[in-house]
Amino acid sequence: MLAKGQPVSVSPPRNPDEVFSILDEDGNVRKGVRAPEVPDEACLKLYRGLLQVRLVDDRYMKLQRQGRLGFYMQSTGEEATHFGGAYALRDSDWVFPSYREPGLAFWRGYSLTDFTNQLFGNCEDPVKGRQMPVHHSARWLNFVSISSPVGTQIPQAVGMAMAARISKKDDVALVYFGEGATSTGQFHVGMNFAGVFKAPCIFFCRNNGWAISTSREKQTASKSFAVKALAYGMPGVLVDGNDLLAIIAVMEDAVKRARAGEGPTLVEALTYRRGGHSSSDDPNAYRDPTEVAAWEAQDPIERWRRYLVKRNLWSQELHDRYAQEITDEMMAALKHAESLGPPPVESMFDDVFAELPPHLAEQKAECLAGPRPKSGHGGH
Amino acid sequence: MLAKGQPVSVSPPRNPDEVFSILDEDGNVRKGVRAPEVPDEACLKLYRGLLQVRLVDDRYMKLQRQGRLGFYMQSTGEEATHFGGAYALRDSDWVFPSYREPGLAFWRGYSLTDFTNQLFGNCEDPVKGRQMPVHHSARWLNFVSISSPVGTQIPQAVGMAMAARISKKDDVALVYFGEGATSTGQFHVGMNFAGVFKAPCIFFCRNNGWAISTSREKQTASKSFAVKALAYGMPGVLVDGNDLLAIIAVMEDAVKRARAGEGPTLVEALTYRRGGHSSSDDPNAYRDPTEVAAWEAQDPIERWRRYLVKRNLWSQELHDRYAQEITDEMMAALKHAESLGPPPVESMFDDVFAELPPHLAEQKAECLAGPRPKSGHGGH
Amino acid sequence: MPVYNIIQAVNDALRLEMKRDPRVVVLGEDVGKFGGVFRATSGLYDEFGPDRVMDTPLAESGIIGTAIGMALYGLKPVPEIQFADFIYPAYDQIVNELAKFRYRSGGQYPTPVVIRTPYGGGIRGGHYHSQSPEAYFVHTPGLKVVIPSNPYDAKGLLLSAIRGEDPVIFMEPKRVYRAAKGEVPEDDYTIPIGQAKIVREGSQVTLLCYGAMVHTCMEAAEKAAAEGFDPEIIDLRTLLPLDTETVLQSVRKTGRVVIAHEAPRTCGYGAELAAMIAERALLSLEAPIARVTGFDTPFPYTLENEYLPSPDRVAQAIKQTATY
Amino acid sequence: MPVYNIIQAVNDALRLEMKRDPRVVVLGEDVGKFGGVFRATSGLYDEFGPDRVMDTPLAESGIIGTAIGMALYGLKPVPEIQFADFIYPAYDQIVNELAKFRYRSGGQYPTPVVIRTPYGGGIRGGHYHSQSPEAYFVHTPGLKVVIPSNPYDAKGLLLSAIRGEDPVIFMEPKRVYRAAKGEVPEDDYTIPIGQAKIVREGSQVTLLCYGAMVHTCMEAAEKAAAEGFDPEIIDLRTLLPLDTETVLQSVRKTGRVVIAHEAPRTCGYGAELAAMIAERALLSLEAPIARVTGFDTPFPYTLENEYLPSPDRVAQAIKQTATY
Ligand SMILES: Cc1ncc(C[n+]2csc(CCOP(=O)(O)OP(=O)(O)O)c2C)c(N)n1
Ligand SMILES: Cc1ncc(C[n+]2csc(CCOP(=O)(O)OP(=O)(O)O)c2C)c(N)n1
Ligand SMILES: [Mg+2]
Ligand SMILES: [Mg+2]
Repeated sequence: MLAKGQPVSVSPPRNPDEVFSILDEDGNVRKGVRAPEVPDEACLKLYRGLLQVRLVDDRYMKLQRQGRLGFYMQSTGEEATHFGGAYALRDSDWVFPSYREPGLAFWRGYSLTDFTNQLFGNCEDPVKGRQMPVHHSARWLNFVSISSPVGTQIPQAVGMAMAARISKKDDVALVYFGEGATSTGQFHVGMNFAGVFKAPCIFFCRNNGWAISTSREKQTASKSFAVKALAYGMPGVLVDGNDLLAIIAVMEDAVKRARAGEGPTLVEALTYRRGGHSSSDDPNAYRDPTEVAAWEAQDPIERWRRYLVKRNLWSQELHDRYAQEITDEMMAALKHAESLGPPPVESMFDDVFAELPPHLAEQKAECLAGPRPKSGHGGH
Repeated sequence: MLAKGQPVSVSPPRNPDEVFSILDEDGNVRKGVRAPEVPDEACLKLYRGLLQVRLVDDRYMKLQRQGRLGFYMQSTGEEATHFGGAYALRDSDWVFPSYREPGLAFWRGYSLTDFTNQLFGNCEDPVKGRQMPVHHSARWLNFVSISSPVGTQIPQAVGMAMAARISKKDDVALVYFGEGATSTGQFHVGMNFAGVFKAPCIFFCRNNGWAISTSREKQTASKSFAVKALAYGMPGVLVDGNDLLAIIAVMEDAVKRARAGEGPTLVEALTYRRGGHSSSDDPNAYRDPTEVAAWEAQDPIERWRRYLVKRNLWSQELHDRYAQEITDEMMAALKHAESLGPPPVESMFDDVFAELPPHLAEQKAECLAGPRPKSGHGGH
Repeated sequence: MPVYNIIQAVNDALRLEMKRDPRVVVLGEDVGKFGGVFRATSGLYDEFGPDRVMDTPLAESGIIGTAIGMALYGLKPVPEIQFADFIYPAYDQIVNELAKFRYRSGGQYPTPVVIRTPYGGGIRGGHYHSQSPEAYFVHTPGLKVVIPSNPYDAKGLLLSAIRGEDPVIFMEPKRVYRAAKGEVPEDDYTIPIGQAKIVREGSQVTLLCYGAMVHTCMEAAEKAAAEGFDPEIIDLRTLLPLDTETVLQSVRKTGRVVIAHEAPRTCGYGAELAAMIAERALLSLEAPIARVTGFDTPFPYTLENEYLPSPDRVAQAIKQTATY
Repeated sequence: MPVYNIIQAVNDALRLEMKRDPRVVVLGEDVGKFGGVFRATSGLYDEFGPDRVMDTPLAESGIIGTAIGMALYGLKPVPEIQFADFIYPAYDQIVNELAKFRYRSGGQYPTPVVIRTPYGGGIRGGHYHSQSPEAYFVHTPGLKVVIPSNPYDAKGLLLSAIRGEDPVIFMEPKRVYRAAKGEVPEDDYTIPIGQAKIVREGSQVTLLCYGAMVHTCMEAAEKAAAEGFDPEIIDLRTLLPLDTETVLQSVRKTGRVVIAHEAPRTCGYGAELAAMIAERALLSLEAPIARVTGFDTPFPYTLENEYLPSPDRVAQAIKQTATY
């Protein structure tokens, strides 16, 4: 459950064990905090984005249950973390996502068509049916290929940030991971390199309380995850992960510092994984459902909606229009994706190397000539 | 250079960035600190131990230069770290050393004969000529086999400590490593497991300022190494690594807590690697010799000697007797070790598994039957 | 006798051995209350408590590193790596430490750790939930590598592995985790490590396989048999140490060899089998040794059925080799 | 033309390419001011500064992980792993990330990282400074594996590797780092990856080798030649992709094969060579393929000369195979 932090300055140095928050549960800006200035239009775009993630998750999770989709991972309850990070960046910055931030991709312009084709691994899948569902990659958006091994993207993001600095560009890297990932060697090594090389990299830890069935207490004995920043000589900030405005504030600060050459920041966003780990998981086998209910009352979209209401930006009509647009787009994407066949079997041998080496050319010939499964495509 | 810390309580919580010290450079106990009570006899045994490491290092380094020994690593200037850790343990506790703590082995009873035979990899080498010089192993002393890969011993020590707890024994683990090792994934993962499982494990970081040619500043951006403990919910203590009494105090405290089930501690001992990394290294290629000179003035043995003088325990005569005994023992060990041949070639196939499997039996026969080098033994 | 699938057989072996030997402990990600993502440790936490069934932080190098330390102190750890694809963070601990501990300490410090891990494709897992990394471990002196294909063997081999004194990589074919069912005695029995098993006698071609591929090969053999071919199938069960004798006897009889595995071809375990046979039975060979394997690409997602050796591909190799 | 050893040739190639291409950066432990523990990056720090020649913290997974990130952004990183024995902490980054990045992203994200690392025994380094892990990488789709045996090839192959678009494991035979000397053109030249070289023509036995073993095999050939034998020696230079044609042509000519490598035998690269030959040239084979290799034990310290394939052991294999 979210500890009620006192509103304090977002800028470090601050106590990394204290939650920074701007909006209270009713969507009011807490007294004494300076809220970042988010223009009306952006506020609504953010709302639409949050809504899109929620609707897509609901629909595709159902689709998976119906057996029409091989696998799915939802991020219900964590949507604010996607957009708070995405909002603070400019297009030339890079993101290194984990598997639970579709909003990050949507914000940068990833279409529902690409998204859905990837889930189906069909012949228009941007990654050519090579990866499980939810492992997107969109180079044209500086959205780096998602990988299943937990934590590997962390030093990679640091390397990209170092490369930007070396290349005298002021692009920054933003890397996402769950709190479980902080236990990997990769987290440590990436954070340490970033500290030493003052890499313009922001480490975004979605602390959603669970790593599959493993609770946060079994993951580490430290009080917060943000405090781990001290081990690397960088600031750590703990932020209310269901408070989009607070995340934006923290991120804008971190991005500014990174871009100015002042080094990396670790952001911990305290939130909760309301659904199962993935479509293969049954969380009732290991946790108390009342915990979930308590977090439902803290819904990040509802909090943002209340804020927009206070700003006179929200209306039911607008909401319905967004929902309709998203649903239409999604249904069209789905229809399209389901209508497509698998990638051609020849494509299996592409992209191992820049050019097809002789042994793969032979194996490709062997594969094409040999007996082949009646239905190679199991994408649906 | 050693920062002059104020004497403060050894027990956590304390500021992990402040150096704890008991003896000043003249061997006086600083005002306001409670020094641990080390009996006279132990004081002298510790002195003899420090001296032995110094004399052995000097001699064997020369031997290596003469080409009589394949490789050597000295620990000149860091001797106090070996004994401060060793002293606080009882025999049933385990140590997981790195390659730069011979004093730890000597204190627990490792003979100069075993030590020297290991260096020569001869037929009486306790590890059967299997490892490079300085990679000792003495199971009978709960002194675990040294490995070259940096940091791997850290989670192993934690596992041993967990096993002790699981087995309802109150043995503790003490694991040594250099400050360079804190950058490895192993350090992080071991520390994190120890925190979560409250393992009775003490992490002893010898911060000697250098990892081969890499200076401490290039290793991490954190202020101290001790502060890294906070990332794992355990106390971190920074101690003057050339002050044997302070290390003993810190270690006794950490061991007491570990044994009582209160969990792990990270100890950083601030010292300096006065010699090269190893006999293969030339430190003048990368560092300023004046740095070395400054640390020579902080010699841990000299500091301990002055303390013993204050306690009326030290005399030149005693010193000379110790030196003579050690030298005699060493020369005898050396003579013996150099007189011995290599391990028998058959032994190369032992200990891969508990029993020789068929393929190794064949390879052994092949090896014995085949052409063999005239002098298989290059141990000298 | 109860009918178990492989998961149940593994679970049964673990329970039996944990009851028998208090030194046996289990650790890994989600192995505790949840019982593992494949449920192989189901119920053990409730029965043996958190000291012997440990949920760990998310760090494979920590799982294996601490398991080594536990073994040094005298326990018998049986860590689980959730998917073989995620074993690489622990690679240094496995190949540089676990495999060499006894040797490098001159025999002082054995480290009998049995690493259980599900491996292989066929579950629509893409290249991060489908890999078959057995060759990496076979090439590492100091490790035994065991791969059962059915519940009976799984229980008997796992008990042998845990009771042994050596580190074992125990790879479980997740594709047939539930599909491969069979009678499994409730009581204690072991199957010696290092013994292959002829699962189909035949005269014409020797088919070498292990894990899930045994089922593929059986199906292939049926297809080929329907056309009058008569393959012999050997389930290797242990990859290291290999039961060379059983393999060579069959090859001397048939003069023809087909090897099947899911892992990529180049430098896979099939290479060692082929090399060994070409060294020791060259004059018996009447046809080139055929390898039916995964291709030398990362494991794909959509096209996994094209990637995996199918009964048809194996059957084709049988026929081509037999009629060469 | 200057006479260089392998270290100097590597150093020369790095300097040349860093001058030519501002995207090339070097990183690793002690590679900066110190110039690397083997001095292969000597002088580069002074010439190109700390942004392009980076001393890193002690973490191989960080070295490779950040190198991947740099490559994604468009740099051409050439990380050094101080000893091949210490590459395993980076194994996950290498086999799961570097090798699969282009493939898994549908071709969007190539990661042209060239990992340089000294490998092999013969320097009295025991099992942690002597390993030959090439087979692990050859078995990993998505990596090229290159091993030069002499200064001329080292420079030309390293330049090809850096200019290529694929990840390369570039393994340098440290035993002959200084001993193997030869003329090396000062200017720019490349040797294509994937081409073996016949370094001794012969008619009787094909000797396949790479790295330091090329020198051992040359010495063995001299010994055997003195007794009237006539081996052909092929320096493979690239292990993946293998120059199958050059190998097979020679085998078809000689009908006899000896393979030498330092790595342990079982599942080593020799297994793949033997399997490939047995598949494609079985009918040409007049004798069993012989493998002269390191034994299946960890690399020992004192007895390393007993462990390593010696000219005598190779010569014996030549003679036995030739007279089979
Ligand atoms: C190296 C590695 N080990 C294990 C897994 C299996 N696994 C997938 S997700 C996951 C839990 C991750 O938890 P967390 O980092 O908190 O992210 P969340 O799922 O909560 O978003 C595990 C153990 C993996 N993918 N990679
Ligand atoms: C995993 C690994 N990488 C690299 C090396 C090479 N190496 C040996 S010692 C060393 C430096 C260690 O420094 P530190 O941990 O500070 O210990 P110190 O030598 O100062 O006692 C390095 C890089 C190694 N042994 N293992
Ligand atoms: Mg989580
Ligand atoms: Mg050091």
